[in-house]
Amino acid sequence: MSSALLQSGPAPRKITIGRIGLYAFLLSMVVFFALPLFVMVITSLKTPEEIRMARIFALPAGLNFSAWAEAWSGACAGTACNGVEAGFWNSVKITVPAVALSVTLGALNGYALSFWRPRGGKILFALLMAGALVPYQIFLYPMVRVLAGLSLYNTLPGIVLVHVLFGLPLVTLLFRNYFVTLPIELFKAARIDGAGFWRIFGEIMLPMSVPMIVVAAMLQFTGIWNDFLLGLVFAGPDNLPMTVQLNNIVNTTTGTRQYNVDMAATMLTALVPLAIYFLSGRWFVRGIAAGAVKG
Amino acid sequence: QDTLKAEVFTSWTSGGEARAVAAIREAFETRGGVWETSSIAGFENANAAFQNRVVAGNPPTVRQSVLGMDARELIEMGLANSLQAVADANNWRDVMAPAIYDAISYDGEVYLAPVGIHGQSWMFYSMPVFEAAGITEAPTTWEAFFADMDLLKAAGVTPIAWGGQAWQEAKVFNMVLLSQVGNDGFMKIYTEGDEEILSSDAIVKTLEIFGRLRDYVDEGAPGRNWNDATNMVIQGQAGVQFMGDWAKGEFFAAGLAAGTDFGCALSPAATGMIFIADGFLMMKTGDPAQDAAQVLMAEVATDPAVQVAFAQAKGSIPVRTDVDTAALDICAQKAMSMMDEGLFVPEHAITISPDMVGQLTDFVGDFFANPDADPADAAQQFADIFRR
Amino acid sequence: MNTTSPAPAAVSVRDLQIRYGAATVIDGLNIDVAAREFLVLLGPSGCGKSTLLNAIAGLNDIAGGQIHISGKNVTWAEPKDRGIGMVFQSYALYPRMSVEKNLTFGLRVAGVPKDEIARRLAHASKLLHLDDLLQRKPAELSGGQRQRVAIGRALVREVDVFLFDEPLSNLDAKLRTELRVEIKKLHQDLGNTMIYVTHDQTEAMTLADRIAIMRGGVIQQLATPAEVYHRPANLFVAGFIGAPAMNFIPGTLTADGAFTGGGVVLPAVAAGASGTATLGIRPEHITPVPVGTGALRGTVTVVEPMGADTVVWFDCAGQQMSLRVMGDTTLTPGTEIGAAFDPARASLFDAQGDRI
Amino acid sequence: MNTTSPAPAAVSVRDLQIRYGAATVIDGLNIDVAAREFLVLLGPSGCGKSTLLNAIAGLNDIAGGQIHISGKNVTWAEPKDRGIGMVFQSYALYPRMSVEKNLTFGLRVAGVPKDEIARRLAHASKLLHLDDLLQRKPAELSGGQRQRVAIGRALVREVDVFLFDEPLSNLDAKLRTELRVEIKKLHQDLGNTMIYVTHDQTEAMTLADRIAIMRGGVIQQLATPAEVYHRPANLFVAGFIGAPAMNFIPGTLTADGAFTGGGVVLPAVAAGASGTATLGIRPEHITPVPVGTGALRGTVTVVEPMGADTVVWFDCAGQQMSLRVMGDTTLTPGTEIGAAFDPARASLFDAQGDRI
Amino acid sequence: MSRGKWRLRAAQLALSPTWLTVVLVYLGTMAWTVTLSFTNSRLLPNWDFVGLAQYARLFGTAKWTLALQNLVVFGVLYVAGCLVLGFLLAAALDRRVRFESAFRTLFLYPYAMSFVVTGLIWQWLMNPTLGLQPTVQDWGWAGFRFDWVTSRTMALYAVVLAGIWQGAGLVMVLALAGMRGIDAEQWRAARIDGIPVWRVYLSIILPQLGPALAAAATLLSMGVIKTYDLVIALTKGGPGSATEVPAKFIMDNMFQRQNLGLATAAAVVLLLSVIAIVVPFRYAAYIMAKRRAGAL
Ligand SMILES: Nc1ncnc2c1ncn2[C@@H]1O[C@H](COP(=O)(O)OP(=O)(O)OP(=O)(O)O)[C@@H](O)[C@H]1O
Ligand SMILES: Nc1ncnc2c1ncn2[C@@H]1O[C@H](COP(=O)(O)OP(=O)(O)OP(=O)(O)O)[C@@H](O)[C@H]1O
Ligand SMILES: [Mg+2]
Ligand SMILES: [Mg+2]
Repeated sequence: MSSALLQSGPAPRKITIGRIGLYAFLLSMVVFFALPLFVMVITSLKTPEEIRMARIFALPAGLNFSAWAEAWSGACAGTACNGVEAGFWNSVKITVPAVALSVTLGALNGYALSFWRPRGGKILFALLMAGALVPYQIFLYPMVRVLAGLSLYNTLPGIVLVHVLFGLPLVTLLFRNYFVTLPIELFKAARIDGAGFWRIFGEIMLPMSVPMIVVAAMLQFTGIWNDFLLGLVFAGPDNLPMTVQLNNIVNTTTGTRQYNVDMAATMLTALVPLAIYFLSGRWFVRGIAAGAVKG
Repeated sequence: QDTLKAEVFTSWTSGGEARAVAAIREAFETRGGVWETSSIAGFENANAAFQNRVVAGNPPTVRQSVLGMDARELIEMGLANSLQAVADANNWRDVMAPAIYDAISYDGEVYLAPVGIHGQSWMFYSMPVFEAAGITEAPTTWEAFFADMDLLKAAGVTPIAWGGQAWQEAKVFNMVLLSQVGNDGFMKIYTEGDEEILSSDAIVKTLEIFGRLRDYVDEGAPGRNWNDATNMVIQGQAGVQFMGDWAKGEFFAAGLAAGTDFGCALSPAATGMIFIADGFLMMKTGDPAQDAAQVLMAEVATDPAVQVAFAQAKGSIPVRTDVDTAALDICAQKAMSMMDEGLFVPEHAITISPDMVGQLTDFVGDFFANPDADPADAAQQFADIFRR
Repeated sequence: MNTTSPAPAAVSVRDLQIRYGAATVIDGLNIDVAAREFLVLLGPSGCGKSTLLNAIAGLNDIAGGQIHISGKNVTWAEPKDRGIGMVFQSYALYPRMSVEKNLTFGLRVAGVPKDEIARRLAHASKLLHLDDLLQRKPAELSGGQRQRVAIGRALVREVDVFLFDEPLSNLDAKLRTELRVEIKKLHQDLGNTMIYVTHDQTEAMTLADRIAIMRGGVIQQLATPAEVYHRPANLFVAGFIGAPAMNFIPGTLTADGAFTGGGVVLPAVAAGASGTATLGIRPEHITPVPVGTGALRGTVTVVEPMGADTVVWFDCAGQQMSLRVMGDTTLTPGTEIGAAFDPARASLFDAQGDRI
Repeated sequence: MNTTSPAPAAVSVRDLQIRYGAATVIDGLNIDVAAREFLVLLGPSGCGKSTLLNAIAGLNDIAGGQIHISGKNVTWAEPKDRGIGMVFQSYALYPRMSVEKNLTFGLRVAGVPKDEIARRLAHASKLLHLDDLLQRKPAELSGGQRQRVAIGRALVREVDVFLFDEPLSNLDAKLRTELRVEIKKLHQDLGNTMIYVTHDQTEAMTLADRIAIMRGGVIQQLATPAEVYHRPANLFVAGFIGAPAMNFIPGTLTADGAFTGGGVVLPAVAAGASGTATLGIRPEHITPVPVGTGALRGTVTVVEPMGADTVVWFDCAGQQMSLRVMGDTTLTPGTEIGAAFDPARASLFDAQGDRI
Repeated sequence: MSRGKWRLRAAQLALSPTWLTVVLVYLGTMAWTVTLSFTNSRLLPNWDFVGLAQYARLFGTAKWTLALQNLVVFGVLYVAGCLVLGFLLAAALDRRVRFESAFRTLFLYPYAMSFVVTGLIWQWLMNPTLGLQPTVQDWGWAGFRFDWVTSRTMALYAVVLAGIWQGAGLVMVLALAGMRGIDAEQWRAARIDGIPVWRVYLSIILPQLGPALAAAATLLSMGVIKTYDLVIALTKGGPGSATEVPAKFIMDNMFQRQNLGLATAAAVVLLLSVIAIVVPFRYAAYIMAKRRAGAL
């Protein structure tokens, strides 16, 4: 009986102008952000002839993965034609321990600074933050001297150490800011339970900081994986990371520039961090929301 | 017994360069050496890696180095091994042009093993493109050159394949400069900073001509690599390229023949050939095995047969005057004959410090990038580099 | 050294001084807590209750003074060695450990034998009805359950002194009332010494053997709940305890000890004192009477029926006063009323605010 | 059309249906709020109070039904066009704006003339004593001051209906008591319609003209505070209202209408009903008497002195019961007592929990 | 009675590697750098002191002043651009859009790319003979121009654009986290007040994101000072010196031009400018935090 009666006033419209504008904005942003990736992918799949036609948005005629294969194991830099494969494994060997170590050390720093407040902690933190603002270039010579003195120059442990040292400020910042948001009572309760410095860290604080570990590890991973300068200077000829080899391939050309191989090599180099962001972006966002980066 | 192992640090990574190095490598290995390549693309990157290794006390055995001022400080600091004994034993003083022998000697002692000389005042051009535009032969004056370029423009091709990096532009600038001040003037500027020439009209004229080149350059030029520019000529997209003879390597690699597919002419109004030369610097490693390898390397690199093979691959000319030039291409032969006539002038990198080289490069790069730059003002800036 | 005969006192604090940076939060505080006593520290926010409790637990560095627990000087001892258990406002459960792990963490750290741990766990979980919850994570518990786990964590330590820092203030009113009774029963069962911080006066009144009322780091009164309620040591205590608050009537004391103020005249209440003074009367000690009778008169402004009783607010010479009657009332806003009170149950404070 | 004569009702909700995703939180709720009435929505957490309030405010999409405010159908109207003001639990002040900006932001956006804004601002800040605070940021205010600003923001809208969502629950007990009285006076002064959500029964009892007690999205009883307290409609309402809670004695009704249970026998209380039943007695309606006298007997377990009165918990046939006496008591835990009550003030509920 | 100290020994122990790093690597390096800047070191460090000559020369070098100017322009535009775009993206995603996580991932992924890759790809897209320009012109829009990398006036903005592309996603994530942390009741209050959505973001949400945006700005600024890879890959500092930046200037003089003294002087000046900007900023934040804490 009451349909006429109940029907009163305009029902809210679901699709408004604002909504359309919103999606229009988002879609245009999708184009802006995705375009470079799209171009890289399609170019890497083209044949040199297709590339010469200078239509960067044209889709490749077929799925031609030969450029990828060549970039992986055949592309030449100088007399060596080994692609980026060796660099890939070097990068893995550098990045994995460097990330693990720097995150551990950074977490430890953040924990010690926020809960234990040892003497000089504030100064240490301030100096660490100041260090983060210095251009890397000026560290090179002295660091080289120090590492050479330790017989670590041009070795795998050496380059790992360098990354750990330069990663410390950011990771420490992340963890300190996270730990200060945790209730101090937790720490007090553990003290009453008789747990000491390491025990509280290992059994209570670390398990609680998983979101932050994810954020720190992702930031460090991309930072270290993408590094060029430190790898170039400290890694030594046997451990050159992927980025250096990418540079060698992209910046040397024989005759016609092989854009498809360049792009494939570029993609290969970016693949691991990209995969990490595509697969665990959600965790990254969650970790940030859990308080990683504040003031 | 220790192997004769040498780690060779070069920034030669492109096709022709790589093949040239391979020629030395082959001979070195045949004679019992063990060759290990460390190559980093790009001068800045290679330098950064190399210098840091020196600082760390862990230098490579052999360092590719430009003859002249580039290696001076390393030698003065006692970081390099002398090659005087090798030079004496192999009689370098007699088999090499005096200009070269001077350039490898520092305070009377030989330190560098020269491996190749590059003539730099070349103008490479695409013969089919010239033909299509109705140009019959390479221009020898700037006026003729600009007239030809207008023809190319009208024909719808990019007149000049321009590598828009400052170091390349500096080389073109030198070609124009040489045409305006002559060989002696050029030497006076770059060795003594001769005030009279620096303040003469010739410099302004040089800059005017150099500035006019901007009109014949495509908009993709800034930042372009030299080999990409060469490729434009190879592909017939552009008419000419001013570049050192290493560009020949690209032409050859593309299967083009000198004199039929592409021409190598001296840059317009050139009075001589500007050259630059590469050599091997033998770093002090403190390791006797590597010292021995260095001696072997010096001998191999200057070996006549290797010299020819190297020059062929790289497009350069041999450092020795006593080699058989028959195997070389016509461009190289043309250059060799100029060398014999004493028309070779060393490039600025051989005679002025890297610091000044940098300033010159900046100057040229800025001038070319700015169409509004006033040649008269710019001439002042140019002179200022030498007045410091 | 002269004052250290702490045998009867379970916790004894001597001349305690605590500073945060430059600010001295507690300056020379003394308190003795008898064995088996339930002492409540009550006071407004920021008065230093937690600071004092943390000092007793050994979680704060102290600037001076000494702390004895069960006869031992523990001034510099580690928290775990003081023989205390502590329960925090935020529960402070270890979020990644199950309830069982939470309860036994301290014991495992201390290397207590397995069967002993099992025994204590069983005891605590039985006492606190945690048996079904042992495998849960704290996030899977309700507020009240979390609070019980927190208490359990102190319980398994089998210590003599329990410290509570506002353990109920994160819970809703109903649960608070329930758990309050539980804690009281726990104390009756265990017979430990308990020091309990709160700013909720109902909790303080109902739980305490003695209440220490603090303000600005200083103990204002240390006495039984009844004493604190009926004979507040000063104006602060009088106003702080009781809801609605005690009614204050400003006035003066004449030389003969009579109080005059707000239309009230009380003869000879305070011999010897003189000057300004304040008379304090609790709402339940005021009775509404017909206008004209009674010492006070005023206009009803707000009537708050509470079910069991009713609070009537009235305006008395420009001052809001409240009175409390059992059950309902027929008074309505706007009514003129008189109000009578028993002077014997009133409190009188001098110009400094101290009880006369 | 038959039900829509909303002239007397300020707010009228018809057949309201609200869903969150698949879950129907409110299903066919009806309520009318008279003009100038102070209606309190009371209920446990999650019962749908905020949901209902938000629906009235237009902040929730509704799945069915209608809402009328001041005679207009506003079912689909924007919140700002409904003639309502709202005060939130978290205050929801705009943190980076001064108090003045907070109060006037809505008016400025709506383009109200400057002098009109100034007038309303002056009025609200005078009424709420905010004059000295106008230039402060919310962070620089105390909890009570923030709450006043939040009320002020609703006030400047000069609307007929005020909605409050637990406006006091973030404040401490003392402040809560104070502001409660302020809100009551504000209502008396302004004479608007107010709908007030709380889960604090004291607030509900003291503020409301009528209380709507909700549970699971359904209104259990809608009546005056006295009615709700003394004649609860069902067991849920009875247990929910009153602290300590009403004592329940389970038992049976015999065919002749007599109640037996827990040692209590009440003849002829409920004619016609039979089966299991529950007797409910409020603590203040139980008096301790010498053992052997009175309908009940038990052992005292906990004594909670509250100052003005004392709650005594006693164990009666295995069941915890409470009684309340004025002032102090001499009873101590362990004492055997008898307990008497007035059957006329007790409530009786049938097997379904409904009042008989 | 040295209590308290031993209790912290473990903490000090845990921090000792960091202390070592800070003292040896950071402070040591800075001292070394400052010292070298007073020498006439060329290719390799030497200890031939020349006073302030390198500084005098530095400020007589047009390229250095240009590099500093470029850094300021780039830094301001890049950070501001990232903040604005990131905030807009966050606000858009905050509006309960469909496929939110897909959008979010897409906007964030460039952050996983190195500056080298970012530079390479944008160099290509903005190249007037290879990239977007000829393609769009082919589509019939003959007047279309997108030649920023090769234009002397626009090249710096090309660097900014590529930088924003890379960094906006991070700001978005931070801002979005901040927005999600804002009390939902504020939104309700604003709706009752009748505030339009855009106005709520502008006047109410944005001011509250201060800390999140400040954190983002800090992270981005750390990158700005070190900007090198991006410029090298994108423009190599050109055309001319149009995109010269301090880090490249330092790098060139250190490794290319055998001018270590000048390079270290430049590094010191850069460091001092950073300190001159950061310290007052931090100090102000500190004072404000103090004041806020004190006011309550
Ligand atoms: N870590 C600290 N640093 C500096 N001052 C502090 C610190 N902790 C507490 N204070 C100050 O010491 C005083 C006492 O604080 P305390 O926490 O003991 O108060 P409280 O009585 O427990 O209050 P609440 O009821 O709010 O918990 C307060 O003025 C507080 O501001
Ligand atoms: N946005 C939402 N999405 C899904 N379910 C919701 C949402 N908001 C509330 N609910 C559910 O609706 C029911 C009623 O919630 P509501 O917030 O109205 O309760 P309440 O009575 O206000 O409780 P409280 O006293 O805790 O504020 C609850 O079961 C809750 O879980
Ligand atoms: Mg406290
Ligand atoms: Mg609610």
